[in-house]
Amino acid sequence: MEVQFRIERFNPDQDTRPWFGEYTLEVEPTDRVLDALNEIKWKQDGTLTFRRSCAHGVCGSDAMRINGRNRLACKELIRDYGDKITIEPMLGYRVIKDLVVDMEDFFDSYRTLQPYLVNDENPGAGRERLQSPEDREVFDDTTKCIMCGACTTACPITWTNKDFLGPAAIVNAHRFIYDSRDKGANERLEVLNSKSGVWRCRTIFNCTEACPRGIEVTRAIEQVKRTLLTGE
Amino acid sequence: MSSNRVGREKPVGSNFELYSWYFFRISGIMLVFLAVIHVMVMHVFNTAFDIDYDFVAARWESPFWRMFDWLLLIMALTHGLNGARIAVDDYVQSAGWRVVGYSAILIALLIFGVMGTLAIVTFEPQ
Amino acid sequence: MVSSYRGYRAPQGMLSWALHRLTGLGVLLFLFLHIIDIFLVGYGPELFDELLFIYHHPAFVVGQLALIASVYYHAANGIRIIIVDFWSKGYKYESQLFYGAMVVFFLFFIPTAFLMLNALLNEL
Amino acid sequence: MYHRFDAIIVGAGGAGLMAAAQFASEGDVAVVSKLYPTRSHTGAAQGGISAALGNLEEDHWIWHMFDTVKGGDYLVDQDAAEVLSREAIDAVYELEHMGLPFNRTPEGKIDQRRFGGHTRNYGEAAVRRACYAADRTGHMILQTLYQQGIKNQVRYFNEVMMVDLLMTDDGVCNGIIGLDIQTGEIHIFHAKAVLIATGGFGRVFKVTSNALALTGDACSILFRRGLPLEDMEFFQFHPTGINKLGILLSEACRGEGGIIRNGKGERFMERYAPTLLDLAPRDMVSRSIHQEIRAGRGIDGQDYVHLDLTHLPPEVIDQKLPDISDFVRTYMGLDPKTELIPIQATAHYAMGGIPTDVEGRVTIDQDNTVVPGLYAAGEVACVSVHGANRLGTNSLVDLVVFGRRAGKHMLDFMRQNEHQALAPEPDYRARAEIDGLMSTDSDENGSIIREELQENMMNDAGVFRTAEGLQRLQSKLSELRDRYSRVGVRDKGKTFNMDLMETLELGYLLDVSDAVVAGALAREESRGGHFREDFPERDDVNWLRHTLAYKTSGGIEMGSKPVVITRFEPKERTY
Repeated sequence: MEVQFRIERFNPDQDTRPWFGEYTLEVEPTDRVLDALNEIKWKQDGTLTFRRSCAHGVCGSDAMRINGRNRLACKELIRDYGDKITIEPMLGYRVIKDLVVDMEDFFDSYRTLQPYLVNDENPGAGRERLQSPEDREVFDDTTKCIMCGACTTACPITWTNKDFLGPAAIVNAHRFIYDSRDKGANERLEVLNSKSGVWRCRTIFNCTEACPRGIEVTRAIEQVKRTLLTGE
Repeated sequence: MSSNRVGREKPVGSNFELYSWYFFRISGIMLVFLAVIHVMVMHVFNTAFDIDYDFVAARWESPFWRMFDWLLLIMALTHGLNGARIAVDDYVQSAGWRVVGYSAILIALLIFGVMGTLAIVTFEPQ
Repeated sequence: MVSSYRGYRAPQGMLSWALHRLTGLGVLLFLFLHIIDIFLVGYGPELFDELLFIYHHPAFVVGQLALIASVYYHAANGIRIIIVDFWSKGYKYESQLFYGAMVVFFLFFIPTAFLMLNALLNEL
Repeated sequence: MYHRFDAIIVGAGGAGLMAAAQFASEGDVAVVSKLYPTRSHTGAAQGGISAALGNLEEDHWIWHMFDTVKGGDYLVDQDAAEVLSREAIDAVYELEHMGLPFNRTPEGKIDQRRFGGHTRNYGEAAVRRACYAADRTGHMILQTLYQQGIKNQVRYFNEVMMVDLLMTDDGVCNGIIGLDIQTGEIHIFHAKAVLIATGGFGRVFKVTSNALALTGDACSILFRRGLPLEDMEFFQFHPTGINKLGILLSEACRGEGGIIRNGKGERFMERYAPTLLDLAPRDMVSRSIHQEIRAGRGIDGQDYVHLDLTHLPPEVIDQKLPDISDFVRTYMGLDPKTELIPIQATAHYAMGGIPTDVEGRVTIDQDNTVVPGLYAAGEVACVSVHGANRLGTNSLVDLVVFGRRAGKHMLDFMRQNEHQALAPEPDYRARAEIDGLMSTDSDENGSIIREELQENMMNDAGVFRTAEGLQRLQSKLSELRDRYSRVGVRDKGKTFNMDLMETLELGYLLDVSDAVVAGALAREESRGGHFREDFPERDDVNWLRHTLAYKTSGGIEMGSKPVVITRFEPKERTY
């Protein structure tokens, strides 16, 4: 099928403002949007720039706005979009070039919340810390995060409020707060209780809608709020 | 390219945002009753054309309605201005303009709170 | 900032939030006006009744309708948010709750609008 | 820009980050990655990481070692396999202590499941040895190790691509040259020790489970500097890739009970591996699939077969294979609970690579002479623990075990040695290469060369190989190389020049392909992942040895190196 692509272009070396490039392409309906981007880059315009790596939705490189919503280009099939597709970079972060945005702030927020197991007790060599399957299940959903940035850059609060840590950072804090082996919950909760923490969330659900891994992001944030409120 | 930052400066927390959030919900639930009853009384059981000075005077004969209206006033004002405060946080990024925004909200709270309270408390039918 | 909102094709949750914020700020502005007029009650019936013509103007009746719609929407959607906040399974039904809130909104708003417009027509 | 560190780790996948974790707060270490660390391909590993913990049934590291040796068709260096299977146990516990969220048994221990080629008591029956976290074990390993790096305040250089290796005239490694993709700037990294952990090169093939970034960069760079590549002819084709796309459906599908069926609906593995059936090693299953297809028993006579999960309890699919189900739904529009999944063998893993000893030190000849200061670990390295064919889950074991050993050894090395002076203008080669590509203008399109390369490699250096096909491939490769010399980069900008990056990568792919084909042509036998139709038998008399390929001005020269045999004498390999 023939598909028209409108892709937002911006090269800081020569452009003062972003513009839209138009490309027409013959594709299979079952092709991924990423396949089309590659085809345009390889056959039509070598300067088109985007991030990509694993091409099947586990590395998180190619999050972008496809027809106005944050998606991974490698997880979207063209048949679900029809013959006109608009592709733009994620919102809220500086565009480095074309569809590539600066992720430093994103990872910065992530690092603020101690995204690692805090537990200095030595369980002894040659054995594991025990954890029941039920305790393991509690934080299973948030271990799926691949840090693509789709949730954080879908959130209307992060677009305008640069203090907000954003959904992805909270998801990764959640993954440790509810891990029965972790002992750093209080410190993380203290940060999450601050002005840039969970209380900025207005339960808009854009993050959940955008998550390519199907993580119930809003649920995780709400759970943290309830924990802060009840101390449980 | 390179990053050796270990995250942002950690914001120091107080429970202010928590209380604010909680108050938002509590006042919200109260307002659902207060405001909806108010609207019903003014616009469903009566109409805008029934309302005049005498109507207000008759209603404020009863201490219950005075209390009711005062509670509505305070809840609506604090709930609304808290919302405005959050809007300032969300849309005003420069520290200076934020102070301006917060100040405007505080002043509005004072002025309108005092005006409304005075009106309700000191009213004496003529 | 504004372009951000144009650039994202709003899902239902984002629309409901944007409306919530707009109606909230709208009601707050009206509240200021309302406090001023009620304050003037203290200055006696002449001034107050004279001012009331504003409220009786047909355009303002329609304006009040918008105000009431805002109050109802803000209340119904606010309850939905509170349910999602406090009920641990609420997130699953976020979208159903929104439709529920809209049903409640119309259940209240339609009779209110009917009565108000009826009163206006009787008065004209 | 000039940077000086005690140690540089190139590549931020499992091996690189595990090595970085060994430094903890000691030493000045930087991790250079051409992606963000969390994008590394370790994250795509699904099924599990094997270690003889014996949490569910009796198991011993020596059984694991035996399976590894036999799975590798006896080309495995047995000293390395012993290290692998012994240290796997500690490494898994260490990962758990770091916070890795393994699935758990009812008693709270790490849960384990069956995986291809892993058996009890030297081949009696399948054993539960693979520790796992749903079907995202690799993702959890990558996240956990990246998190440790944050905890230890490791310095990350993200989106910096290694373009050259620095060595003194005396053959001591003293740094690398990196290209900052975001700015186009050249960076000189001066270090006492360098670890290469850049992963595989599956992108030389058309249908692959490998990420677009896996282009064999470091293999090629070392190869160009005269260092050898070992056993490059051994490339693993994984039997269950999604048809046409090559996206991997983990062996865990079969570990949980999935069955492969041909066009007649037969469970054809009964004929090829009567004991282990669908859980036979990957090379055998892939070859069996191809044999079925050649015999006209593909689905509707076409070149694919079916993976059948429909008989599994739905909750197993939901809880233990959630991501795989998601892939099948997303890319095929099928429900794995009720429908059969079209699969095809997909290029998956390079057994060969940069030769190293068990400490991760890069070696250059049959006597295992080491290059001081240069280390390699992970898929890019060839220790060799995988021999001619890697067992499922052993890639993750390899990463953590040898990443850890390399890290520890580097820490010692760095304490005992000083920085070696850099040559003046150490970046001249890299600058010359990049300037050359940037200043060329021609109609030659690199991406078309790459497509032809991948297509030809798939056809003639894939599951089945012949002398005729490989010779044809060699002349094709020299034609492509000739065309590559005329390729110009179309994007002339400095900022995030992805076109330059892909063109450099194409050069690396060509080098790596040369080495694969030279090895495949030289090795006149069939063993593990390397199958020569003109030499269909294993030949232990002539070929129980590793190949070493050297790039010289006159073409590729082949050398060899003996296989280390300690406990298990080579035997016929049946399952």
